Order: sequence, then C-alpha cells, then structure tokens
Amino acid sequence: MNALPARDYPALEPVDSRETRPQPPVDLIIDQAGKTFETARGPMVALAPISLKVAKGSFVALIGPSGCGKSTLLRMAAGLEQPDNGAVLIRGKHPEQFRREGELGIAFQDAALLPWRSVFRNIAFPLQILGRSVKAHTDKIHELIELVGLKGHEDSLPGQLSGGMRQRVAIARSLVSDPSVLLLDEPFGALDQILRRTMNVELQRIWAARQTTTILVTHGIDEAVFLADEVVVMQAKPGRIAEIIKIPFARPRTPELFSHPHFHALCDRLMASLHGEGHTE
Amino acid sequence: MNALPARDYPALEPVDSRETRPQPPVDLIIDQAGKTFETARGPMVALAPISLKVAKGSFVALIGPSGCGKSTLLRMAAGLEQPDNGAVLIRGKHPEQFRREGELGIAFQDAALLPWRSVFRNIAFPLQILGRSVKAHTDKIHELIELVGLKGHEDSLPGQLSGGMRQRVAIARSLVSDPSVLLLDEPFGALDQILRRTMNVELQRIWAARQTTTILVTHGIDEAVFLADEVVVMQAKPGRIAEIIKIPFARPRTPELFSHPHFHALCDRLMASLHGEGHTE
Amino acid sequence: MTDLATRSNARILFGTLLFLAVWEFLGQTTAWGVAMMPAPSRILLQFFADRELYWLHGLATIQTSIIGFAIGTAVAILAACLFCLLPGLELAFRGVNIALFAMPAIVVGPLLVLFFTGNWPQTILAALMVYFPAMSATLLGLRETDPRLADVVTTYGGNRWTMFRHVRLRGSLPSLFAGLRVAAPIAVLGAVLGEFGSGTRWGLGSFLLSSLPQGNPAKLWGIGLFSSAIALTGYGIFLLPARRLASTTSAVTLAALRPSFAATSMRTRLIRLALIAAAFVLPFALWSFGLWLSKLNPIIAPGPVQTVQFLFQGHGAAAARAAIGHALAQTLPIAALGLIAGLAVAFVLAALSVLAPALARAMLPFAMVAQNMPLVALVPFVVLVFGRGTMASVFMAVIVVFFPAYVMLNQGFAMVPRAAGDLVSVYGGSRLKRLVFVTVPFSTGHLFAAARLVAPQALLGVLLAEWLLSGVGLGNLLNISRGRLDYDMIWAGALVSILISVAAYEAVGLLERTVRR
Amino acid sequence: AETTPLNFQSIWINDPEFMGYFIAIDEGYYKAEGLDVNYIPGGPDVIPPASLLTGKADVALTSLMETASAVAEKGAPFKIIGCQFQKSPDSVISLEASGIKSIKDLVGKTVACPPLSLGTFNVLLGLNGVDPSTVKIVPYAFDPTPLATGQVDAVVDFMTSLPYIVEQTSGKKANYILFYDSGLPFGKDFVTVTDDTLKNRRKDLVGFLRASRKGWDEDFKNGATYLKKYEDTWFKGNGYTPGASEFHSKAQNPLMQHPNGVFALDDAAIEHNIATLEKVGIKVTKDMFDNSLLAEI
Ligand SMILES: Nc1ncnc2c1ncn2[C@@H]1O[C@H](COP(=O)(O)OP(=O)(O)OP(=O)(O)O)[C@@H](O)[C@H]1O
Ligand SMILES: Nc1ncnc2c1ncn2[C@@H]1O[C@H](COP(=O)(O)OP(=O)(O)OP(=O)(O)O)[C@@H](O)[C@H]1O
Ligand SMILES: [Mg+2]
Ligand SMILES: [Mg+2]
Repeated sequence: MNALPARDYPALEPVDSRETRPQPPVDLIIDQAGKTFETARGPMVALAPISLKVAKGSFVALIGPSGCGKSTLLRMAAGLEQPDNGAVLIRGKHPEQFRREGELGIAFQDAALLPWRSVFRNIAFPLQILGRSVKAHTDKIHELIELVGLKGHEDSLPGQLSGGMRQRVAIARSLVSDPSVLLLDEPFGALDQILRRTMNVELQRIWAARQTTTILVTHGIDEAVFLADEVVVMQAKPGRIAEIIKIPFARPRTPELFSHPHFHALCDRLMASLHGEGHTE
Repeated sequence: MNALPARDYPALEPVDSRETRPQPPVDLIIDQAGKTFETARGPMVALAPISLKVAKGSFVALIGPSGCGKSTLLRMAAGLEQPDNGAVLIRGKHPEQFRREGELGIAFQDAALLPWRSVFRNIAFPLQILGRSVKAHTDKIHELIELVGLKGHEDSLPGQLSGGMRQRVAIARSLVSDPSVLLLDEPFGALDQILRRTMNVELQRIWAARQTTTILVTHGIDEAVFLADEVVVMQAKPGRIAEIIKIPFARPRTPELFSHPHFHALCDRLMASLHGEGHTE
Repeated sequence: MTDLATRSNARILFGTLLFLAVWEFLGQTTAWGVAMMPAPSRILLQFFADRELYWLHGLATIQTSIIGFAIGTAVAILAACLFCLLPGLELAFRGVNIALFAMPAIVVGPLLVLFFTGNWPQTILAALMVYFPAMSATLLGLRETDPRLADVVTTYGGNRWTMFRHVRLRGSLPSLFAGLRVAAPIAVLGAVLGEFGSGTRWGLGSFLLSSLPQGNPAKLWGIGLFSSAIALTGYGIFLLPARRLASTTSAVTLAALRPSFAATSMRTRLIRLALIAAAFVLPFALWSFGLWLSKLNPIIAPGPVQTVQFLFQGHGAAAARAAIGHALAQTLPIAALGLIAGLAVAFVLAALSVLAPALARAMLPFAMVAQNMPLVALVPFVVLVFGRGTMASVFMAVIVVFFPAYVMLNQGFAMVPRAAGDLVSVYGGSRLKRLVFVTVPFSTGHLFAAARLVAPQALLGVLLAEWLLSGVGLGNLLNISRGRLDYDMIWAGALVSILISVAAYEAVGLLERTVRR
Repeated sequence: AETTPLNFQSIWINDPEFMGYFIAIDEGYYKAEGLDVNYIPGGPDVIPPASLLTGKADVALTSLMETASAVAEKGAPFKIIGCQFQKSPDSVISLEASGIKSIKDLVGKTVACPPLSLGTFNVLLGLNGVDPSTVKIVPYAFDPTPLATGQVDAVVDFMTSLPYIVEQTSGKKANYILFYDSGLPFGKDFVTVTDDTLKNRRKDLVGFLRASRKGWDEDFKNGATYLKKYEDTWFKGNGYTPGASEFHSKAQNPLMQHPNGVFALDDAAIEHNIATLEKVGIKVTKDMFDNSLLAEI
C-alpha cells in the first residue's frame, strides 16, 4: 500500500471509536510516510515511517517532546516537505493539489509575517494569494483582528508588535481563508494563560461552527485535552507516534472542564504517555 | 530622583521581605522609566513610567498579558531601548557600561541564532564578542549543549533544528559567559512540559550555584512560582506593574513542590492578579 | 545620542571647512596647485564667468542623463523581473548581459555615433552603462527572499508568479533603490562620456572636450564638480527612501534558514548545459544579426566569423594574437589589482558607514566626486600624485570600481535584522565586532553581488587608464587600432576583453557557490 | 531653386579650423551651387571614414594615415579629392626655455604624444636620426597643462592653438617644429569621398569644393569679422576665448593657402604625401587621389 492512487477517496475507517456517531470520511491520510534529512554529517531521521488518519471534521492534537518531528509531520501534510516514501493525502489529493483549492489554513511555529505589511494586510495575505477579494472580506478580517485581541493595531507593522501579538496575527491569518483543513503549529506558545484559554475556547467555536478538520501541535497537555477529539503522542529518536488517546468529553466543552477531575486524570494519563510510560498500541 | 548618578551604589532597600536574611545590595534599579514608541499613527505607550528594584542574587519572574511591555522592560534593562525618562541602572552603572563587562547574559524571545553558525558556534558567539577564548571554553560549551539536550547536534545549523531546539541553543548561549545578571525572555515557550520542568530545575541549580541575579519573563504561572523569589505581575494598556508577589518557599525547591497545596494556592492568587483582581499596591 | 550626532556632525563640518581652507591655500600659493588643483575660489569665479554656458551645457547633460537613466533602468527592472521568474532565461542571457556591460566604450562610442543622431548616441551610452548594475541589484533583491515567506505562499497554493508579485517584488525594493542609486551617477557619467566623444555641441562632455586645450584648470574642475553635483543629486534622490525601506523590509526576527540564493534549480544537467551553450552562442548570434540588419561595411564591423578568422587564420593572425597577448599581459595584472583594491576601498567605506556613520557620510561626497570627475580632467592630477605607472592605472581602476561595489555593500549592510545587531550589543560588542561577526557574514550575498558587478568594470577602468595615462596594454592597442581604422583588431580586442570579463564574473560566481554552500 | 542634400562629416568640434565651411553655409555659397549642406561636427569618437562607409556622410574630412591604411590594408573604396591643409599643423611644441630647436634636441626628453600619432612620431624621430628609445613618450590627451607645468618637455599637437594657450596661461613662450618641415611632408583634413559618390555625384562634389573654397577665400579676407560673428553662433560654448580663435585663424592660414587656391592637390603634393605614407609603412598609389575635380572649379 505504498502509493495510494491520488483520486481514490478512501473507504471509511474510523480512527475515532465513538461507535454511536456515523463514521465520517477521512480527511488526512498519512501512510507509512517518513522523512530523513540529508545533512553534512549524514542522514538525519526526523520521522520514522508513520501512519495516521484524521477524520473529516475532527480535531487532533499532536504532542511530543521537542524535536520529535511534529512540525515535520505538519509540513508534510501541507506538502512543504516530501516524504521519503509512503504517501500523504488530504481529501484524497496530494497536498500540492489540495492547497490550491484554498481549503487549507496554516499557522507556522514561527509567525512568518511579511515585514512590510500591516497587521490587516498580513491577515489579508492568503486571500490575495488565493485570488479572492480583500474588500469583500474586510469585515471578516476586522472580526479576526478583534478575535485575537489586536483591535487598534490594524495598521501596525510586525516590527511594532510584541512576540505574542505577532503570533496572534499568524493565528488570524490562518483562519482568514475559511479553511476546511487547519494546521496549527504551536500557535499559542507565546500567549499568556488567560489569552490562551480565550483563544482555546474561540478555536473550539470556530472549529465546531465550520467542521474544520484541525491538527494542532501543542506543548500544553491541558490544551490538547480540552480541544481535541484525539491526542497523538509522539516520541523522539526517531520521531514516531507512540500512542493515540481518545478524548471522550462532550462538546461544546466549557472552561469548567479544566477543573473537572476526569480532565486531570486524562492529563496525567497523557503526561505518563509522554514520559514513555503509556502502552504502545 | 530622575537621574541617579551613575556611580552611586544605592543603599539597601529590600523588595524582598524575608526579614531574617541580611539585606542584599540591589542589582537592577528601574526608576520611573517609561517607554513610548513613535509610530506612524502617533505615539504608542509601551510602558508607563515604572519602578522596580531587583536585589543581587534574587530571581524575579515577570508575568503579564501579551503586549504589556515585558520584553520592552527587559530590553530596557539590557540597554537595547532607551527609556523616555527616568533611569535604568545595573550595579549602579548604565546598561551600556555594564554589558561591556561581560556580566550580562540574555536570551531573547525569538531565538535569534545566526543562521550561518553551527549550534556550537552560536553558543560560543558571546565569548567571541567578549573577546574570550572559545578554545578555553570548549568543555563548558559542550556541557551546556548537553544540559539543553542537544548532544549530537553540535554541528547542526539553525535551519536544521526544530523550533524548540533553537530555543534551547539560545538558552545555552545566554549561560555561556557565566553571567551574573541573566535576562530571559520566555526561554521555555517552545519546550514540552517535561523538558520545561527539567530546564526549570537546571535553571534553579545554575542560579543558586552562581548567585545569578535573574529576570525571567514567562507565561507559565507555575514556572514563575516554582522559580522566583518574587513575581512581578504586569498589566497592559498602558504597560505597568500591577503587583509584586513574594514567593516564600524554601530553597532548593524540588519538583514535588508542583503538587503542594500552598503552591496551587499561590498560583491561583497569581492568576487572580493577572485577571486584574489583585490589590494594586 | 542626538547630542552625540550633532557633535560629530559639527566635527565633520569643521573638517570640511579645514579641508577647503587647505585646498584654497595650496591652490593659491603653490605652482602645481595653481596648475592642477586650482583653489575653490578660482573655480567658483570661473564658474560664475561661465554661468550661461553651464546653463546650456548642463541642461543638455541633465536631459540626456535622465532619459538614458529612464531607459536603462526600465529595461533593467523588466529584465530582472523576467530573469527572476525564468532563471533559465537569466543563464541564457548572461553572456549578452555581461557583453553589454563589458564592451569597451572605445568600441561602443564610435558605433553609436555612426547609427544615431542628435543626443541619442550619448543617451544610449548612458542607458547601456546603467543597465547592468541596475539589473544586477534588482535581481539580487528579487532572489534573496526570506524562506519563511515562501512557505506561507506555497501553502496557500501560490506559485512562482504569486510569490513574485506579493513577496519578491516588494522585498526587492531596497535593492532596487540601491540599483537606482548606482545607476543615477553612472547615467551622468555615461552622458558626459558620450558627449565627450560624439561631437555634439551641447553637454558637459563637449564643454569639457572644448575646454581641455584651453589650459584653464579652474574651468575643468568646475565642469567636473558640476557634473559630480548632478550625479550626487541623482544619488541623493534615491537615498531618501532607503532607510525607511530597509527598516520595513528586513525581517523582524532572524530566519533560521539563510535566504535561498540563486534560484537556478534547473531540472536536469542537460537543460543547464543547453542554457550555458545558449549563453555562449547568443551574443555571437545577436552580433551577426545586428550586422545583418545594419548592413555595416565589414571594414568597420566585422562579424564573429571574420573576427575569429582574424585571430586564427591568415598571415596576420599570429601577429594579431601576439599583439593582443602582449597587451593583455600588461593589462590583466593591473585589472586584477584594481578589482581587489576597488573592492577593498568599497568595503572600507561601507564598513565605515557601520563603524563611523558620520565620517562615512562626510567621505561619501568626496568619493562621489572622484567617481564622477571626468577622468580626463583628473589625468594631470593623477600623474602628479601617482605618476604614470602601475599605481596610476590601479588608481583609475579603483575609481571606476569602488562606487557600485560600495552601494551594493552598503545596501547589504543595511538589511541586517535588528535582532542580530542586538545580540552583539548586549554583550557590549563594539561596532567593529558587529561588523565582523554579524554584518559581513549576513551580507555575503551582497558582497558577492558587488564583486560580480565590478569584475568586468575593473578591466574597463584599466583600459581607460592605458588610453589616457600609460599608453600601454589593451587600452592603447584599441586606441591605436582605431587610428588605423583597424576594426578587425578592435573587435578582436573587445571580444577578448569581454571573454575575460565573463570569466571573471563566473569565477566570482563559483567562489560564491563554494563559500555559501 | 531646388537644392540637393549633401552630408558633410567634419573631423572635430566647431572651431576656427572649419571657418571656411561655416562661411559657405551662412553666406549661401552652397545653396548657390544647389547644395543643402548638412554639417556634422566631429569628436574623439567620430571616425569620418566610417561615416563614409555607412553612408552617414557623403563627404568627409579625414586624416591621411587613417584613410590610407584603410585603403591599403582593407581595400576601402576611398578617394581623396582635395586637401585643406597643404602642410599639416602637426608639430612638436615645446617651451622656448627648454631650448628644443630641432627634433634632434628631443633626445633624453619626455614627450607627450597622442597615441594615434605615435607611429608617425616614431618615424619622425627615426628620420631625424633619433633613436626612439632615447625619448620618453607618454600619452597626451589634449590638455596643455603638463607642458606648462614642466611635467613633459614637449608635446605633439597642432600648433594652431597650443602655443597661444601656453603663453596665456603660464606666460612662457612656446616654439613649434612642424612635422612637415622635419622630413614628413604631408597634408591634413583631406576631402574624402567614396568611389560611388565620386561616380554618381561628381557635379555636387565640384560644387562643394567651389563653394567651400569661396568660403575660405572670404575667411582669408575678412576673417576677423566672422570670428566675431561666430562667437555667438558656430563657436558658442566651444571654450575658445576670442584671442585664441584669432590666433588659431591666423596660424592656420599659411598652412592652407596655395597659389592654386585652397584644397589644391597638385602632383607634387600627392607625391609628398605618398612618400610620407611609405615612410610610416603604408603603401598606396596615386589612385587614392583624384585631383580632376579641382580642375573643374
Ligand atoms: N531541514 C532540516 N535538516 C536537517 N534536519 C532537520 C531539518 N528540519 C528538521 N530537522 C530535524 O528533524 C527533527 C524534527 O524536527 P521538527 O521541527 O519536526 O521537530 P518538532 O517536533 O516540531 O520540535 P519542536 O517542538 O521543538 O518544534 C529535529 O531533530 C530536527 O533536527
Ligand atoms: N518598535 C516598536 N514600535 C512600536 N511599538 C512597539 C515597538 N516595540 C513594542 N511595541 C509595543 O509595545 C508594547 C509592548 O511590547 P512588548 O514586546 O514589550 O510586549 P510583551 O509584554 O513582551 O508581549 P509578549 O508577551 O507578547 O511578548 C506592544 O503593544 C507593542 O505593540
Ligand atoms: Mg516544531
Ligand atoms: Mg515579549
């Protein structure tokens, strides 16, 4: 099963085990894809061949030690890195094909803003690339600016923003194109806890409203448990998937969940898995 | 008291209230220093005039919402930004004077690695700037590389590292010159929780061993409470100091502290202060 | 800080005044001063007496420079965009590009005069001289983009064109303006040079030519300084937006990856080889085509075949080769020296703009004057100071070489992200340390671009020196051949010097690829 | 009356060297011959024979060596139909104080020579028994300063303006030695056309020579008037002071005048020129000259 035909929409095969739900189609398939970088000191295995399926409309959190290949996995899903072998398919298409449809939203680990564009115009950037009208989306952009708490900073340049503010611009930018697949690489890393919580809730709202298939890389275990349907725990050396843990809490989840004992139990379970103490499936 | 004479070593005036300890000298004095940036849309107050004293050998954590001026404060202390008014003195000297002594270590919010230098040579960079021998410090650099868990990556270029690995290089770099004043701007933001805890403990060890006066900007409330003698809570619009909270736990603190009820109480207290519910002194 | 700046500005003002005073004194009192370095007051008086002529000649030169500048830079920018979008095209046209730039004026000038009338010969010469530097600078800016931004564009399905339109174009603005800064004075230089040769009645070049035999150094210096002033104005206009552009264009944070350099990702070796072949053939093809189109008499304009035959066939071939070889043996070492020295001077001046910005600002006008002083007017002075030997030729080459290199370097230095500089500052590093450890490594791209740009130029500078000063080498050979209407020799010489320039250009490229890998 | 256009390529920028043509234009002498003369000034980059070859010019003033070597070595189809300067103003000019009185005196001296004249100058030295290696030769680029300041002992240049300039600027008197008088008799500013033009436009060429001669004759008579007049027209902006123009005009007239009128190209002169060419290594025949048009004036 090394090379899936590009157009072959895969049969349903839920990674999600809540049997009561109808089995949704799979949005992202990573099939035995690994990534080795050539360096001056020989090959460097960033990701051992891994397989992962993400159901349409589901929320998956990626968690794992620094350097275990989370960003690499995400970049592979976005088609920015080619897997050495195996296949990566989004909606049955190669990432290069899929992203041209404008259904992909992405926030990189590094904000990657255009230094000469204001906050507003940075957020509008994906629209321009996708050839959509910025004018028609002005309201939407202003909403997003408000959502990430940057009202009043519309005309600021990236050089005039704090680190956290830049990251928030990147979050808003990833949402502006109304993506149906959203890839977020530690988007809340530079935010304070209060803002982080707010953003978590907002992200859940957006995700629920639009059924956006979301992959979130995070170091916040609580955040992962709060937001995700499934948490993918990765391990390093070589980068691989150690365990996939389902999060059973009902939706919508409210901030109260953070203090629920079941929540803490799951967090502890995750922590253990991170420590390498989880059972490997 | 707008302009302190540069050589005037200030009298002891402990911000620390543990009366049993002898009052240590003050290492950093910020005296009514504010910072306003000129932007195209008029002035932007990043920091209202604030005052702060950091005792020699103490550990201060800075915490506050994104954009409240934490980085600006740190950059002011390093002499990278000039306050509009008021004075900033480290060890009774202007920061520009002080940093020439090679007693200052800093880790920026953004890793700021030089892309053409390997991990090893990035860490060695401050030594070269200070005119110290890199060769004589080879062992030290390798120790630091091991400390931040980058063994085997000595020769990697920044472009070949993950986000968290880059941040760790920056941490190692801030320690390489054996600074007696250490400024850390969210150094652990991109690290996973396990590594973060390890680094916290290591940082405490280094701090204790060398009596390094440390200012740490962080969004991790638990981290702040675990590490600091005092937590400075800031608020935004305009950036200002809302409250300074003393952390009374005995040293050395062990990871067990994280599950101590007093610890949680203090964290909650801090959270409340962050929410703006704390009493303003 | 501001206080410090005013103080250093005041010091510079004082220095300038002192300089003028010394000049005045020497120019008034010493015999050689009177003859070769007339006092400022005499220059001014002469200027005043000639004011009506300055109006007539100056206006013509300004007009010619502006039109030449506009044509040259417009073509340059367009070409740079095309070359950026289609890297293969750049490779294929490299031969033509360098040939256009490296063609000795001694060959181009007479041809332009033959084919164009009115102000066009000098206008086109200005445009030709402007094209390559402006194109190189723009292309560099278009190519050196932050890899992080490329990722953003790619994930939104952007292609080469969207990347170009939204990222590269804006990101290249600082370099583009650097290109315009190089181009503006060169346009003036080209206009003056063209006017000097073309026999036109109006223009500072013809003013200079007619004033040369008058033995009135104050007049020559006046003309030189006046054209320098025009050039400096052009430079200044494009300097104005530079600082703001640099600060809004350089990244806020340091990218972990270096900008990907040379976007030549040719699919296969074969295509690359084909393009290199095209690069080699294209100039010759255009040469033949141009001749065919113009129906020029082969006595004046031999085709490629005739030129190669001249060098390798028939009874005179060996003698011709020997003559060129002998000339090259004299020219090349000096050109190499001039290139290195010119780059060194450019580097020192650019470094000064980091180490002692006020001083650099103060020195720049002098450097600009040296670059724009018509070399013919400088000759007696150069002879006085350097004699007519190697030193004089190297000096002339340096004058020609350093300016474009300086602007490119300075531009590169200005683009270093703030974060990198901060890092040095917090460890109390001096400006020198910042230069050595951050600024220079960061701007290797610009460093090599500067070297590539001026590699052909050094040869041109030496040719000029040989023509005016030393009377040896290739420059002299070309000049004498012109007097004998020996166009076979002239074109052969031009061909050889162009080939050498291409080789120098490629050598720098090779060095860059090795260093930046 | 109908006029036919005739493009005339001059050899240098506007100065008194071309007075006669200016007069002929301004006073309508060409028009009277049915010619509409388009005067194209010269300059360092202008190569008059090349203008003939490209058809940019119908008539050109050329220098002997340039034209002859093109004819001899490249087979260029040129014909010389007249000669403005019977004696070329090419000279070795030195300060009176230097004591250089003949070419022989140049031994051990530094001479600035335009690279273009270098070959001829070397021959000149040889003819006068001077070993060229005993003279230090440096390039000369129109500027009299080196001579005035003593950087060089002598320069090779036209004697029509340099002696005056040197005296004006330095107060030192300058002498000159004509090449013509030192073993290299040749003319300057040869009226040159291509074989085709000669064949097809003979009448126009004769008209051109006639009108030009009339212009020069007028100059010889009333030169001062025209010098004054041209200060603001033909000579405007050329850097000459009125004094320099006057000197130039006066100095050149004896070199142009000939009993048979300006442009005369008698057989003796042709022989001289051919002989001189042979001395500098260029072999041409009488065929390069055609003095039959002058006879028709
Ligand atoms: N371009 C590259 N060349 C060589 N090695 C690379 C490259 N990119 C990534 N790596 C290596 O691949 C591994 C995984 O990197 P990746 O960025 O995916 O980690 P990560 O899980 O995102 O870590 P973090 O949480 O620190 O961001 C790392 O060990 C890194 O050194
Ligand atoms: N160069 C600048 N020009 C204009 N405004 C600036 C500049 N630098 C910072 N600011 C503003 O100053 C305020 C404080 O910025 P600072 O970077 O200190 O925040 P911070 O507390 O570090 O935030 P974060 O946690 O997001 O890093 C922000 O509102 C920012 O917009
Ligand atoms: Mg990552
Ligand atoms: Mg910050």
